[in-house]
Amino acid sequence: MKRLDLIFSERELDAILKALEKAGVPGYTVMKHATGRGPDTIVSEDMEFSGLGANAHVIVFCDEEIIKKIKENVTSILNYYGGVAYVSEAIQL
Amino acid sequence: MKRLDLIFSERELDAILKALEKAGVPGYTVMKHATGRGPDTIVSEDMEFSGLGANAHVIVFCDEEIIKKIKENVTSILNYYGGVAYVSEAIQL
Amino acid sequence: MKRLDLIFSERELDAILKALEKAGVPGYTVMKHATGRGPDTIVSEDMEFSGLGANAHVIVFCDEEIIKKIKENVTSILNYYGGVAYVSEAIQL
Amino acid sequence: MELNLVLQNVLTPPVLFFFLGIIAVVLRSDLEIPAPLPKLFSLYLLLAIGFRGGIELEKSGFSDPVLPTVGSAILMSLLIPLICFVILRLRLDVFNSAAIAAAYGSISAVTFITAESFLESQNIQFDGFMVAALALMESPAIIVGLLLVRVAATKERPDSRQMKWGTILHESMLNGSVYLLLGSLLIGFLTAAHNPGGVVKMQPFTGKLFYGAECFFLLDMGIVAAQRLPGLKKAGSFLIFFAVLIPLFNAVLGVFIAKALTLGPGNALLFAVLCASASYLAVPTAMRMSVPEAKASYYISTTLGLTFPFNIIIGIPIYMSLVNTIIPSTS
Amino acid sequence: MELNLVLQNVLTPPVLFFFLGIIAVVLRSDLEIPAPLPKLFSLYLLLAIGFRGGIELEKSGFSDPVLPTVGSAILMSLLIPLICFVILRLRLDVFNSAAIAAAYGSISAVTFITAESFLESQNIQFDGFMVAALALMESPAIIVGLLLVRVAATKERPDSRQMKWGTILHESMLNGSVYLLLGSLLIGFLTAAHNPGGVVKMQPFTGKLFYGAECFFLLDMGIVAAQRLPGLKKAGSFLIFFAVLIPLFNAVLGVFIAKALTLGPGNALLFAVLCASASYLAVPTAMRMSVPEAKASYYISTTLGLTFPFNIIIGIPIYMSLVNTIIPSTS
Amino acid sequence: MELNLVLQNVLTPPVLFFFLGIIAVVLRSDLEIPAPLPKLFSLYLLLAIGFRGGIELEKSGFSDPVLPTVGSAILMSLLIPLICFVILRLRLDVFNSAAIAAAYGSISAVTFITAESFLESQNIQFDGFMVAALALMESPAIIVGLLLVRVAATKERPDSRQMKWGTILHESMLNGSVYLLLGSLLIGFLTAAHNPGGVVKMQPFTGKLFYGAECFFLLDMGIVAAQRLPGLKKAGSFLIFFAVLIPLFNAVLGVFIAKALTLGPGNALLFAVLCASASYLAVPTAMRMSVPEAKASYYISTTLGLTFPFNIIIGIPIYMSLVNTIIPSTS
Ligand SMILES: Nc1ncnc2c1ncn2[C@@H]1O[C@H](COP(=O)(O)O)[C@@H](O)[C@H]1O
Ligand SMILES: Nc1ncnc2c1ncn2[C@@H]1O[C@H](COP(=O)(O)O)[C@@H](O)[C@H]1O
Ligand SMILES: Nc1ncnc2c1ncn2[C@@H]1O[C@H](COP(=O)(O)O)[C@@H](O)[C@H]1O
Ligand code: NA
Ligand code: NA
Ligand code: NA
Repeated sequence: MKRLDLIFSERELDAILKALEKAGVPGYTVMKHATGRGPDTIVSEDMEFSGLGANAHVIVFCDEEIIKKIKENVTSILNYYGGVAYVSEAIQL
Repeated sequence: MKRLDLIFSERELDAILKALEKAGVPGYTVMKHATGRGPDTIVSEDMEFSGLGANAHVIVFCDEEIIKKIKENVTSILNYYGGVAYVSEAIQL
Repeated sequence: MKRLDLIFSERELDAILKALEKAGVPGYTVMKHATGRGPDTIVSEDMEFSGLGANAHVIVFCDEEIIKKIKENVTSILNYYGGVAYVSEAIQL
Repeated sequence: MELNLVLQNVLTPPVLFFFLGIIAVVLRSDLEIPAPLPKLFSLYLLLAIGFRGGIELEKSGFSDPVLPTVGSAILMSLLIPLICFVILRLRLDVFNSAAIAAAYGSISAVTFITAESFLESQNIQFDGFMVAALALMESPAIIVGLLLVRVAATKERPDSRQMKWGTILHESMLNGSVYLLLGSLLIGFLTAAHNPGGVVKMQPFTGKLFYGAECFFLLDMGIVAAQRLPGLKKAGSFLIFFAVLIPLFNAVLGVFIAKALTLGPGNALLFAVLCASASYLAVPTAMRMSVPEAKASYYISTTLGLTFPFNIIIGIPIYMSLVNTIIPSTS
Repeated sequence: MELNLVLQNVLTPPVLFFFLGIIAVVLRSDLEIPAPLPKLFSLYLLLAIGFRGGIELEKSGFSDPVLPTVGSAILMSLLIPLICFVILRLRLDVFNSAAIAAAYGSISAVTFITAESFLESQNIQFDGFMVAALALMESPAIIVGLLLVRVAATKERPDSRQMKWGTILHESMLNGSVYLLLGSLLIGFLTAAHNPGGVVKMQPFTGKLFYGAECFFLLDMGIVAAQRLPGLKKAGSFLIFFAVLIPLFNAVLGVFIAKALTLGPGNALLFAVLCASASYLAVPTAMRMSVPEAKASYYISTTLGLTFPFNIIIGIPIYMSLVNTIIPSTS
Repeated sequence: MELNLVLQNVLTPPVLFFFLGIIAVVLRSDLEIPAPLPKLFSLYLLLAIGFRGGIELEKSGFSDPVLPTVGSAILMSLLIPLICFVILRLRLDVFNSAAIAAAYGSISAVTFITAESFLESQNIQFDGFMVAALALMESPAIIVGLLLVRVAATKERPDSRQMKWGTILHESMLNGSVYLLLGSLLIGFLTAAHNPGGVVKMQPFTGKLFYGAECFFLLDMGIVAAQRLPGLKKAGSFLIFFAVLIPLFNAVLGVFIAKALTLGPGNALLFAVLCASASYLAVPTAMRMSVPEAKASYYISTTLGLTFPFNIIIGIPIYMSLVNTIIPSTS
């Protein structure tokens, strides 16, 4: 099994989840209120009040085929709006 | 070393932590307020006020033997109440 | 690519981020409000009001060389103040 | 006349803010009240309702109308789950039926305070001791629900999962919202009895602020309820009908019992609302823990997605005109 | 005299708490107001401003000074972004220019209420209907900003990213803070018209508590603004000048229009403040979604890191003396 | 008589809600007040205590009873850590001794306001300027604690970890809660002096709401304290005795000094409570940063798990009867 970690602005959460659902993921987990720094923007907690929101960290455990299906849609969103996506190995307990 | 990721409803946190302690984990980290979707239920942030709570994401770094000890107890809880558990490789920095 | 997971007290966040920046990480993600247990202290959510804070979970995706640069500074902080650091493999989606 | 009452109910701030929340979801506005802010209002309202109820209870004592009314309310919270269980079993398994039944036997505090606001805007009098009825209807309904599981699901549960009495009492009495409500009731009572100055000093917090906080919370409840509604579609038309018709049925039952108790119109409405409303705080939390076989989306989308808005918007005025019809006004 | 006004402004609790927040950051204190607590105050203030504005609007009706004033305010929120866009294009690309321009066309509710507090501390009268102007200046500025992107950036955007009218209207009208402000305004209006008792019962929450909550929020805004300031340095001196000079320019424009509208000094100040202030809530949120090409740090560090503190601390008294100079007092 | 005072203290809302929190933990209720809501109340209370204290200080000026009292309070916050350090060194290392000693030299604002509520419920007069003593006892205790580490632990710390004066001053003066308290005190003072209208407008927020917010926070503090108690068992019987006996000792000391200062019974109680109470906000935060060698569970479970509830529940009435015994009433 694979583990996919996506980190991006909360504002894109709906679009990303839609892309994941379309690829047929068996489930996902979302952790909001993450902050951080990318190549050029800093996302800090103290701007959350403004509605700009912080980052979301999404974890998906799924098969390799689904990762392939996810790839195109998700990377196009991340390339436009920013964010990172990494895949690693995971074995069900 | 191994890394164990557990994601399940916050309501079962005490039971899971008890099972981890019993297996002798050296430590663990808990992130509450995670949301997500499994095979049939959606867990959303807006129900947190009700006391139903959201999901917890638990991370454990430990040896392989402890993973084996954790397995039985934890999977029985997850099978009954729902949730996922995955193991991956990790090396101490 | 490598994935680095750091977990430690929120109070040390500034020092750790400084060390990461110094090593030239391309970015990082911070999740605050994590709780947990280490070898001898329990960190619980209900003490957050006191300013003691909870734990921070920092994720960094970067090349192996940067991991090496990070190592010295970060482990010296973690050894003094507590906390854990693990490295695993990750491939960009 | 009924329509007029509905309109008068709808044009009060609490109901208007509830609508504002619903419409935000319908129009896909990104308005959100992030966790745990709604929890703050929920805790505050339970504390304030309990504290004020305790003060009123100390004033009224346990003399005539109080004990019979509270006793009847408790009986209703035992009876309603049984009726609901029988109906729900027509279509659902034991676990889902018991969980939903318990929710309808219990109460919704926010529905209750909206009914109080409605009475105030209509200048109809009611008694503070009704809060005692509210506070005491939660636990029995949970107990009945869990007992139903214990009795009816023996075959379907492995021995290790048998419901124990300890669990049943713990879940029904020590559930966070039940505990806070009952505890604040007791504190209000003790304060009124031994420290009247304390009552006065609490007044700005538990009294004056209450109406505004209620409005704020109802804004959030509108958002939450509207987001639960799609879940109901999945649950099927049986549960949709159930979530609208059972409150009406329970309200009628409630009004007749209120008549038998010779309650005035204000108290009668509150009694009917207690019967008609369903719990989305204490009961779901208890069921999630002890009856994980039941689908949370069933008991939440019925109580919160349909019964709650139904009661808030048109249930309360309908029950009021029921009261006006069935209980002849003495004034 | 100007200095005196500045001092009188600075010695009010809201501005003092704002300073306390700024100094906390400067001295590297670890004082923090963790999320989502600032959101609670932000939501509360929008709700209360809207609700109170609605009540006042119902009182004043739409007779003479109201409609022309609100209409002119809306015109200003269409005109200012165009002026700003032209200036910003001297140095910035279309996306950044449009986003910043929209922010300056829109308003800052906290600056507005600080101006109200200032007027109250000076015993200068103003009208509640000005809140309607505030509420109606947000959406037009967003629409202009997005239209500018649509028109000016056709070549730079792939077809799939063309701005659609649906998106433009959605982002401008259903943005969380715009929606809450307009919705609360409507609820205040309806309540005042149909349920005067409700107005009285809301008063402790939306009225009495307001000033203190404003101070608490300004403490946080001081922290947030001071943390945005370093971002401005990176943005360069062009934007630093812009963020101080444009509010002054817009305020002068505002005062002359206020004079043409024959507004009294209180209303004239509020009108000038609406023109001078820039949005860091609704507009950035809308731009982040629909113009991701623009750098968030540009439109946030200008509006929040510089224009906001400038207006709060010395802008308001400066605009007041502008009003006193340009509009001859009739009393 | 003492028992009677304890009972009268226990039957006030703040203490009753504190009990409700403790009992929730004891009975394993799932009642919880999720982070960061307790922080909201903690920030609010510090802001309100400081602001009100500043107003009172401006009223009283710095004439006779004020300066000597505040001066003596500061001296106590320097002296008590030294006494505690000597005692703690009997069993603990330098780091733990210094950290705990600093905590007991400092104060607990919530214990102080509970004592104020107690005095009000007993109709005993006290002065607002005592808040200045409260605000000025935090930093010195932290400084003494850090100096003790610097002096006594030279061998045990590598050079790179030597405590610098910059760190010591930063941790003692710019700690979030110290800063907010002192800052609000100053703002209250300035507002009272230059903008009396601002004082009136803050009153609903910082004044009226205070008592209820205090109760809500004490509910949470009951939960938190009860959860710290098991940690004390691990810490051993020496610290358990310390956490009960030292407050008593410090209170006796405090009452005698209050007598020497010829304070009235109300101010004398507050003075004794300042000496007896221990910090679980500012000091632990500072120690966690600068003395990581000390075990957080030691200085938190003593101050928060035992000394705090001891003071709230029976300490205050005991100190009151001490005051009544030692200081002859003049009335
Ligand atoms: N190398 C990285 N490691 C971990 N997180 C990252 C990294 N780069 C970016 N992020 C996260 O992704 C978010 C959005 O990235 P970006 O849009 O590239 O600024 C950042 O705010 C970080 O939280
Ligand atoms: N495939 C998955 N990947 C990531 N998280 C998952 C996955 N499946 C389930 N989860 C998480 O586990 C929680 C409980 O799962 P379940 O009880 O199976 O609905 C969900 O709410 C998700 O947060
Ligand atoms: N073995 C472990 N697995 C996961 N998290 C850990 C582990 N050990 C420590 N932690 C986390 O690191 C934090 C600080 O650790 P320590 O300072 O060693 O007590 C703990 O509160 C945990 O959140
Ligand atoms: Na019911
Ligand atoms: Na403007
Ligand atoms: Na002390």
